[in-house]
Amino acid sequence: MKARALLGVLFALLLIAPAAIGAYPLAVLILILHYAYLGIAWNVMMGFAGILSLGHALYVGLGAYVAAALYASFGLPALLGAVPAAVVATLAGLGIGALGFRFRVNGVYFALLTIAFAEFTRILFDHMGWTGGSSGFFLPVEHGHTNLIALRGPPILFYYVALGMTAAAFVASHALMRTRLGYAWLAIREDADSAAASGVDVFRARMAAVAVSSALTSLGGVFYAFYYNNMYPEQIFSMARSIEIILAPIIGGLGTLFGPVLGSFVLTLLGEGTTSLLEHFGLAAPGAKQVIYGLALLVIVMVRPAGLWPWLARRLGVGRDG
Amino acid sequence: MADVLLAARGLSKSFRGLKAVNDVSFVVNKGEVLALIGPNGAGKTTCFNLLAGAMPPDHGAVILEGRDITGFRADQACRAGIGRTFQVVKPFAGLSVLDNVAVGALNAAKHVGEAKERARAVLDLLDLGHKVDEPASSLTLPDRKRLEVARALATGPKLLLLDEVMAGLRPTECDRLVEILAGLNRRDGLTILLIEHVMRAVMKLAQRIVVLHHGEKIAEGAPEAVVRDPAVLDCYLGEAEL
Amino acid sequence: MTDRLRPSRRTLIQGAAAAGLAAALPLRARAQAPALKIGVILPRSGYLAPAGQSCQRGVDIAPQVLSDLGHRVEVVSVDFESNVDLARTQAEKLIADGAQVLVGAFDSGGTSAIAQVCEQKAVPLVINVAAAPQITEQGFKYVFRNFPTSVMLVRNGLALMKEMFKATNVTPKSGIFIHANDTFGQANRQAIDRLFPTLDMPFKLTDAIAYDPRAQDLSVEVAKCKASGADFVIVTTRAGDAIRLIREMVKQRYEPKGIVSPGSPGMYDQEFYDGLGGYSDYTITNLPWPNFNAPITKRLGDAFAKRFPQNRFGVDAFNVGFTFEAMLVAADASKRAGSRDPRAIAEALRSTDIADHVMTGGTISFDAKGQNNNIGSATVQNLKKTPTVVLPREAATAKPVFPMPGWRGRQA
Amino acid sequence: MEVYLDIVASGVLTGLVYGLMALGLSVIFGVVRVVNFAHGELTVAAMYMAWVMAGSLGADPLLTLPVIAAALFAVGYLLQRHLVERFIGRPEHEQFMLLLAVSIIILNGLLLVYGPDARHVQVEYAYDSFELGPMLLDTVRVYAAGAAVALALGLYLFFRFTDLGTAIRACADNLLGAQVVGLDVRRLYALTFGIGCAVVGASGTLMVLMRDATPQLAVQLTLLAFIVVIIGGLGSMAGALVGGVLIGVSEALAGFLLTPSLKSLFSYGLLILVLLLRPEGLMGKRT
Repeated sequence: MKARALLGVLFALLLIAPAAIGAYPLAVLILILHYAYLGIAWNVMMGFAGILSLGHALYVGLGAYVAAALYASFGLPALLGAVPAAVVATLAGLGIGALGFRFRVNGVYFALLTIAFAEFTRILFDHMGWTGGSSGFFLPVEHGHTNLIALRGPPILFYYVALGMTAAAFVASHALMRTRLGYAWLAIREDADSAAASGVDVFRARMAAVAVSSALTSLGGVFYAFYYNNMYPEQIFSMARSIEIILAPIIGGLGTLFGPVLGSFVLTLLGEGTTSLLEHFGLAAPGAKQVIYGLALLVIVMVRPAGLWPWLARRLGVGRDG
Repeated sequence: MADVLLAARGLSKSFRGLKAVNDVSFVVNKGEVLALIGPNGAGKTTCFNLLAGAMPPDHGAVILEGRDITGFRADQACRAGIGRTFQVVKPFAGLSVLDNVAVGALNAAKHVGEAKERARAVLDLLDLGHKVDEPASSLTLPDRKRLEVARALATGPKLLLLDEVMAGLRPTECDRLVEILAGLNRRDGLTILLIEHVMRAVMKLAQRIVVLHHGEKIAEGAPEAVVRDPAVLDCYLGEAEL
Repeated sequence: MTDRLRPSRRTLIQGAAAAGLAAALPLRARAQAPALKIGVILPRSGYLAPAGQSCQRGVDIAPQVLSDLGHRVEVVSVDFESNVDLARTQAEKLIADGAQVLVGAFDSGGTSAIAQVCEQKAVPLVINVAAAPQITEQGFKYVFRNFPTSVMLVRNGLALMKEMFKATNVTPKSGIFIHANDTFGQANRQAIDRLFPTLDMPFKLTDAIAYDPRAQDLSVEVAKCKASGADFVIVTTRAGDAIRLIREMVKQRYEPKGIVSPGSPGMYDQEFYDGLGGYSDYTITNLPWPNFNAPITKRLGDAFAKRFPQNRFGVDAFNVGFTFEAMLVAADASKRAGSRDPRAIAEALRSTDIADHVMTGGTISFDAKGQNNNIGSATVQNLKKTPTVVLPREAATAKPVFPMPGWRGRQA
Repeated sequence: MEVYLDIVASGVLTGLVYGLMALGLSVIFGVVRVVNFAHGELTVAAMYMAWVMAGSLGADPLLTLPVIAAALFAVGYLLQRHLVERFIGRPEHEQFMLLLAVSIIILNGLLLVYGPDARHVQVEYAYDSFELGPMLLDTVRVYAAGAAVALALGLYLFFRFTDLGTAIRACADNLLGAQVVGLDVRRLYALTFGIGCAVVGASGTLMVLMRDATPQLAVQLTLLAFIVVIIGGLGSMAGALVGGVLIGVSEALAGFLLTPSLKSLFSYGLLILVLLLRPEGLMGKRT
């Protein structure tokens, strides 16, 4: 009950936030929500089903490129383009999953497999003339009108879209955890042999996790495409993005519902805050911020390896799944 | 002749040329408790793995209620009606005791709510009812053993495979578990196949015994007869001398 | 070309008048005039850091030089860490902090991201460096680019090659184009594919080779060039890969008549000279370059030398020049508008007409899409480890050396 | 035909250098079972050390190699003792986060101190090539390739024939057994991490002869080292070299016959194939 009340308050605050804050905090909030959303999506695979993916940028990129290309070529609005985007990303995910699981590629090896596929795709897109290759893909900028269906409009539109996506993903993963499938995932995460002996079809459940995760992630990519209006394979498929995606859920608390959200808030604010502080003290040398950021990560990982949320939840006296 | 629940026919399995199970056949009748015994390395657990689908046999067949389930995966075997425990217990450490058992119960339940009900009932039966909300990782070894049995039982098996669930229990705990299992067998007609070293449990529970040695079946019969079988004594003595 | 490089008499008079006027104003009045707040976004860390920091040196000396020219500006600089996500939030931050015009961002990806924000906020963005043609084709109204698109760069670059063949009476037989397969490299490739057949070039292009700028090893790439038998190499590099490319050519004893870039970074960076020593000489980049005959360039150079005695203006000239010019363009617009209101500045930017400026080319003005089409290029050849203008003749401080001498006898 | 000879020869040399880069990663994973995600950063740190020493002492990197290897040994030992040790046996993502944090700190620390520009060490033989029949072999690469083979051989002999090496192998093969017979596993792990880092130090020092040091180089080095050791077999010294050569030659041929920008596509393709068909790597032990 307490957890629900807290969540309600947070959601209400986020709903009215744009009225109270300026454009810059709003942009930061959009970024936080975007990565919280991607974190939730990744968490389905790693946090729930225990499948480590270090190549989630692949699904972001596929979602972004598919939706953007369909919009640019056929004028298909973003919300409709999201469907084929999710289909393509899901198929890619299922393909990688099927190969990996059938051939029993586990743990770090599976993670490396996901990196390999993401990099492989990056290089392919670098050479794909139809989407501009490595010189990038650009969407036209439109003026004045706001259109939710096409995802065209001012930042506040994107803010509410990001908020909506994050809230929906949160509720969806909360609901999923209470289904037969959710239990199957948790069981597999804890012990795949025991899960199988308990009647869980491990392969299918894992494939389902990959499908849900890659589909959700690709929708984040659609958001990215229409928010930034331009994409380069080198940036959107990059390993750096894959790593960025997994930071928030791990720092927040793997396998918890609220972890990715908390992690995204903490990390983004840490980054922005450090920048401001360094500037304030005139220490803003290139690299200084990232060193401090790295040190902070190190401390968090050393002190709270299970993430911040389980610890905070105990402090607040709410269930760890929050 | 009683109804046959499970028939193992000529099961064989080799690992890198070493025959872990060699042409083993036996049947488990409906409603009976059969014990599988033998010295360490006799191939008992491998035999279980073949029956429960953890690995496919090289040769032979597994027939459950007249249906060939040879080569089924573990989850398929489970759904077909074989519930098993692991010798080295494998609880879902990060989940609560209740959720551990609910995972198994989902196999037989229509929805999560029903599975939890069922899990609660099974946990009560195994004296774990007061620990439903604790994380499985916090349980003591005897409790983990019982949790393992509860999880397997919750899948609603026709045949329960128990792999050394008495090992590491104190005599009183052991007797209590024997009592519970005997009750399940008697009251609900649950068929049980168990691997066990604790002979006092075997003698109390088992109606028949199959003895494996070096992957081969060397004896089969009523408990009193089997423990006097010279071949059986020989294999255990041989082991003791080593 | 000739006219573009010479400051016209009109601009000289204007400049003098402006200076005189500034001097004539009472000090107090000048002090009271509020400064234009320029937000600068550059990639000072991350993989674009070398270029970002080079541009930043232009930012650091700009306020003083602009003040001498009668513009009062206050600069707020931020680093977007070569990360597009940050480019966007940092642009929002600068605008929230009161920046009235933004300048940036060296990289096309970052620039596009910032452009979105500027468009939403109706705050003008003056691009210092970013060549992706699409940026001024996306339909932005508040984006102004005083930098050539890759098509313009290549067109000027190829024209200068012809001019060099004429000046030296040497024409190569066949050329090969080798480029980094990144944003800029591929844009160059498209431009070359399109332009080469139309420009009546005196040699044939046998092949185009794309390579991964992150590749650890370029030996195969060079072997492939060598095997093609081409005696002229057109290169588009990113930065450090230029060093690897040349080093590999030396090792494989591949000696084409010339190595020319149509405007990419790499061969006029300090690290290029440090890394290759004498082997860096005679390589050529055809790109916009400061017009050292212009007084304002001298001024900028002096300020640079004073502020950064460790660095060479002659080397940073491209990044510093364009970055400074972007700030000049912004300050000029604000002054003409008589306002620091971003919308008013944007309006004024549309009618920009600056004749007295740093880089080669004609007056700075923007077309309807916000693109300056008057930017010229010069042939900059490395001579004695110094980028030296060798063409066009009017701006040249030395004669082009073509064909270039072989590797033997040089010292690293 | 001559061209192909050249291409393959250069692919082999490059591949041995790749192998050299990956050896340290392989040593550490083979024993401690921790994937060192800060591998590239440590390599680049060694490159900067070589550059600093070349600048201040005018010392040829080949001479400062032992010093840098020793320094990196200390770094590795301390890293294992104070940070990595408590993450042994913990979930992989936690180890990943830890080493990611370490890598962020090293990379940006280098940027902060030395700036982003490429740093170059000048040696007399930098531009020399050997002529071998019709082939031209780059002197520096021949040195580095030779060093790679020597290092791999040295490591092999160390692990095979010294008491310490045998003890370390015991930890790798059977951790429980090693503990039972009373080996000080914590110390052995720290030594192994140290040795792995010393190899990283040696390879970084040699690398600086071929590639200029920049902080950003680190990320690519880490990825490349991964590809090489996965293909060759994590934990196998010969595997690292074999993996390197395989990648080097296939990249060289792909680059020559197709287009060079596609060549890493082949590395990743090879990586995917090996992961699927032989996840323990070509020379790795089946587990």
